[in-house]
Amino acid sequence: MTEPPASAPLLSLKGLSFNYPERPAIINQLDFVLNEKAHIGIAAPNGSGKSTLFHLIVGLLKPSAGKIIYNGREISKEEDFKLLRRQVGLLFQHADDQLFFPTVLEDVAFGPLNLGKSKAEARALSLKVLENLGLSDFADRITFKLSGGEKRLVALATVLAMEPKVLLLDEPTAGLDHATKHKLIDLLNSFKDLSYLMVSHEFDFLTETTEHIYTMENGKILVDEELHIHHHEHAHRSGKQPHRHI
Amino acid sequence: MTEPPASAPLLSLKGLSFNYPERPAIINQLDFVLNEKAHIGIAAPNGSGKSTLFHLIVGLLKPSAGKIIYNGREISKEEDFKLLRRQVGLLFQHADDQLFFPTVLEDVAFGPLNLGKSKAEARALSLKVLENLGLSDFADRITFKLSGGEKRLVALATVLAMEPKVLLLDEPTAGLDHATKHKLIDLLNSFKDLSYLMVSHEFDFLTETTEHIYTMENGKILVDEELHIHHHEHAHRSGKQPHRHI
Amino acid sequence: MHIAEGVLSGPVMATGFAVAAVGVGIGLKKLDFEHIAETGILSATFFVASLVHVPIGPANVHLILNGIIGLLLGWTAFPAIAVALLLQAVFFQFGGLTSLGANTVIMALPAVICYYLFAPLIRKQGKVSAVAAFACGFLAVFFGTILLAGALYFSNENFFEVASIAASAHIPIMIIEGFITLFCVGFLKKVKPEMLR
Amino acid sequence: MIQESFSSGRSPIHSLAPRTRTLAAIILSLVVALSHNLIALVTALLIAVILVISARISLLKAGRRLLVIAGFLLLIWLILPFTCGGEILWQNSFLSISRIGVDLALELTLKTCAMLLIFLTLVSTMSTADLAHALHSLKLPPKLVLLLLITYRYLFLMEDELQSLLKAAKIRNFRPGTSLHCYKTYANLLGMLFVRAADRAQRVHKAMLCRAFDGHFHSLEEYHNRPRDYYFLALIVAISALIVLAETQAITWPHIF
Ligand SMILES: Nc1ncnc2c1ncn2[C@@H]1O[C@H](COP(=O)(O)OP(=O)(O)OP(=O)(O)O)[C@@H](O)[C@H]1O
Ligand SMILES: Nc1ncnc2c1ncn2[C@@H]1O[C@H](COP(=O)(O)OP(=O)(O)OP(=O)(O)O)[C@@H](O)[C@H]1O
Ligand SMILES: [Mg+2]
Ligand SMILES: [Mg+2]
Repeated sequence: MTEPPASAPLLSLKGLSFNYPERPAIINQLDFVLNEKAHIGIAAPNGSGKSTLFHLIVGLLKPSAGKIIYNGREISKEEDFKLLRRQVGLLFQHADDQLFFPTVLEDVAFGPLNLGKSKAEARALSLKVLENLGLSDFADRITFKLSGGEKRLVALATVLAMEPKVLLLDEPTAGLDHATKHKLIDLLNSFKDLSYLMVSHEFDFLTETTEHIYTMENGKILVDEELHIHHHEHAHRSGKQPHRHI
Repeated sequence: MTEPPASAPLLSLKGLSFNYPERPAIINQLDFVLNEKAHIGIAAPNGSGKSTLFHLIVGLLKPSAGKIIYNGREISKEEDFKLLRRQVGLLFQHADDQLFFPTVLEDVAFGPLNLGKSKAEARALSLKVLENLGLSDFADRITFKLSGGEKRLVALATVLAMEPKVLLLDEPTAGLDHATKHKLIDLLNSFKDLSYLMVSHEFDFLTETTEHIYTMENGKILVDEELHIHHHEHAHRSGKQPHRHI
Repeated sequence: MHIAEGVLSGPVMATGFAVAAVGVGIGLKKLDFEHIAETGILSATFFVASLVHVPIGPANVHLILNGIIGLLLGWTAFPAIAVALLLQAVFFQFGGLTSLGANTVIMALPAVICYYLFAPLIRKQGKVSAVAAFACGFLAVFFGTILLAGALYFSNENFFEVASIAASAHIPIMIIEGFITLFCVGFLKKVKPEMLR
Repeated sequence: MIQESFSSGRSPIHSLAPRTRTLAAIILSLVVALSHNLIALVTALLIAVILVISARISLLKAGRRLLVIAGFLLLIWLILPFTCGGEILWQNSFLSISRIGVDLALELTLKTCAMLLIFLTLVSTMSTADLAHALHSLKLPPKLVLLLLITYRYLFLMEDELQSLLKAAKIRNFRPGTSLHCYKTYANLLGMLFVRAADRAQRVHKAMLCRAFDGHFHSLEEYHNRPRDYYFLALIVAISALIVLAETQAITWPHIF
């Protein structure tokens, strides 16, 4: 958990505000900076606006005030967001929302095809991404027959096939068992060159995959109140044998 | 986490087996006993058949072999299960799947009405259950618009309104934040007179709410390999202030 | 409410396909990129919902729900229903390729008609809305039944009795669909009124 | 409940390209639908049975699928022979059986069974994803194909949601019956299903935006016909020609009664 080398800000949010129609502000004057190759965790209560924030960043919702600056450039028009979305990949809270094709390969190739890649290129790229995630066998599987954990990994593949620079991960571990969580931890730790910002309710998972863990309150990310690490109890089967933790 | 006083078996499963059509057995010769006022946790990998087991117990799926014995009586016909379901309440893995009336009060009152209670009785009972869960303000809210945590509590209310003796809780904490989890812990700890069997991937939560934690493997509950408790790291905001754990 | 393969005559089949093609064409034209996902998922939902058995006396009937489809989708009901019917043929052998046109029209045309007749009334309050919702569910099945009987009769005049029996068998379904639509619209108005276009 | 029961087999039919199977099904169905002649229809039914066998579908399973139309055929046989008029085959003081009616009922029975089996062997033997791609390559509007793909993808999810809601009602002691309480419960349950579908649709749409989708559907599939596809289509065309010939050569109805 060491500090990464000081690096350039990649994505900055300045004074971002948002409210759903006829509701109070859910994101309120939020400031935040994500540096290159930084890995940040956010743990905050239900309904504090984490998913909303992610949707704002990639332009799926429009802020009522504030700026989104990516790579030194202010992003405001839909055209800018289209470009941003190629570089900032969002893993949705529910994998089923993100996989909308019957077969895995088709789903993964959908993004590259939309980016103008040829069928052959899109296919090759998708197969490579699946291989990197250890999902080579899945190419021709039917999406809806996958288990929850498998769906999550395939959803990640669809995001990675867009070759993003930044990942936004919305509760990637919810409902996953230990083995799948470990796989995810190993994967995330292999993404050294990507920046990511990740929401999770599970501290243990966040400590293994991020350098800082912040929280959200009153529509802001509290950067100065970093979460601390300490000891507590944990139940484990056959506690005497060697094992890993999440 | 002391042993409860030795008490009578309330629910026993004997040699229970089940497979989905054209699939291998997912529950395989499973034996298990739940005593009166016992609180048992199950932590097992995705797909090991936990939800399937719960559905078998309340007769939503039919076992291919084995017996379900409740209160000393073998339950096999649909009529028996109808009676069993009044006493054994199931909290679904996804609260969304359990709520289908526009408002909270209607939803909670649905069960009592089906049990033949009058409208006035059903209403009074539902309001009381909501009050006990600290949800009095929710009676007229639209269920669909509640947050994930609130939905979970309302789903619990719909189950409690049937006045069950046994609760089956399927991952009640998935996706819930700390505050809501604590609320749930306090609630569960107040159900001294109920038995419950609870699935969760979160050991910390299980240790605070159950007396034994078992796991499932190859379609069986492993009662003899109880999970052990030991220490590991945990991240926490303001670690120096007094706080509780999940 | 569908016609089996092999029953329709050439001209009726052709008319069915022509009308269905126009309807699907208009529907697809109105179906912008914003609503593709919604239409697909609602289409899947209707397919699934129509598998629900509702008891009436000693019997069980399948729901049809084309009144609600119309209210939720308008013209897009045509492509949505065409797709759902093709899938029903694939999975259950209900209908098939040559009757697809006529079957689409039998369900989708009443859906669109009821949308124009009742959508404005349903947005009103109180009794008007309730009566309109019931009528929408009832009449969508009623018009569909008329179309079904017509398709049979014009295929072969000897089908007259078969057509009348099929039509009268749908009368209880009309009443059930009326009530289901009434309550369902009530639900939607409370929970997500913006869904009723 | 919803299952693709026949798509996972291995057989000469399964090894054909989806586009070939779809085209063959369209041609054969149309020809059979427009035939009336007994010999033509018996031929068609024979061809259909041969297709079933070569798709290695057990005759028992195929027969079970025929039950879908059993009710309809029963209705036909209970009504048509007694209501059609014309030449009379047999009569007593209450009933008269007409030749036209019997012929018509027989025609419908042969036709419906043949067409169902043809559809079963040629179309239901592919996954719906393949069918969609076949329709795409047959120049159906891309939007319609995309709609089919999405509908198919979410069918199983929505079915799961529906089943869960039905189970949730069941564990709260709901018993279906002929009552307003029952209809209201079903209506609410379906309403909830629609609302959740719309909600999900919103999120799916957003996910599509995130993957640079702009409404233009590009398929990954590329179809290369192999020789066997051409041979099969040629065979189907020949068979169809035979059926048309039987139909138009005025081989008259050999009256069997
Ligand atoms: N489409 C919407 N319309 C109105 N309110 C909404 C909408 N989506 C979310 N909200 C509300 O906005 C608030 C923030 O929602 P959001 O999904 O961003 O929270 P979250 O922090 O991601 O919570 P969770 O931990 O449950 O995922 C919640 O109170 C939610 O009810
Ligand atoms: N309706 C179904 N038809 C066929 N297979 C099913 C069905 N439901 C579940 N399964 C399969 O049965 C297995 C057990 O499912 P179940 O939902 O009981 O697991 P679980 O232990 O609850 O997992 P999780 O932790 O993900 O909730 C899984 O492999 C699942 O894919
Ligand atoms: Mg969220
Ligand atoms: Mg489960």
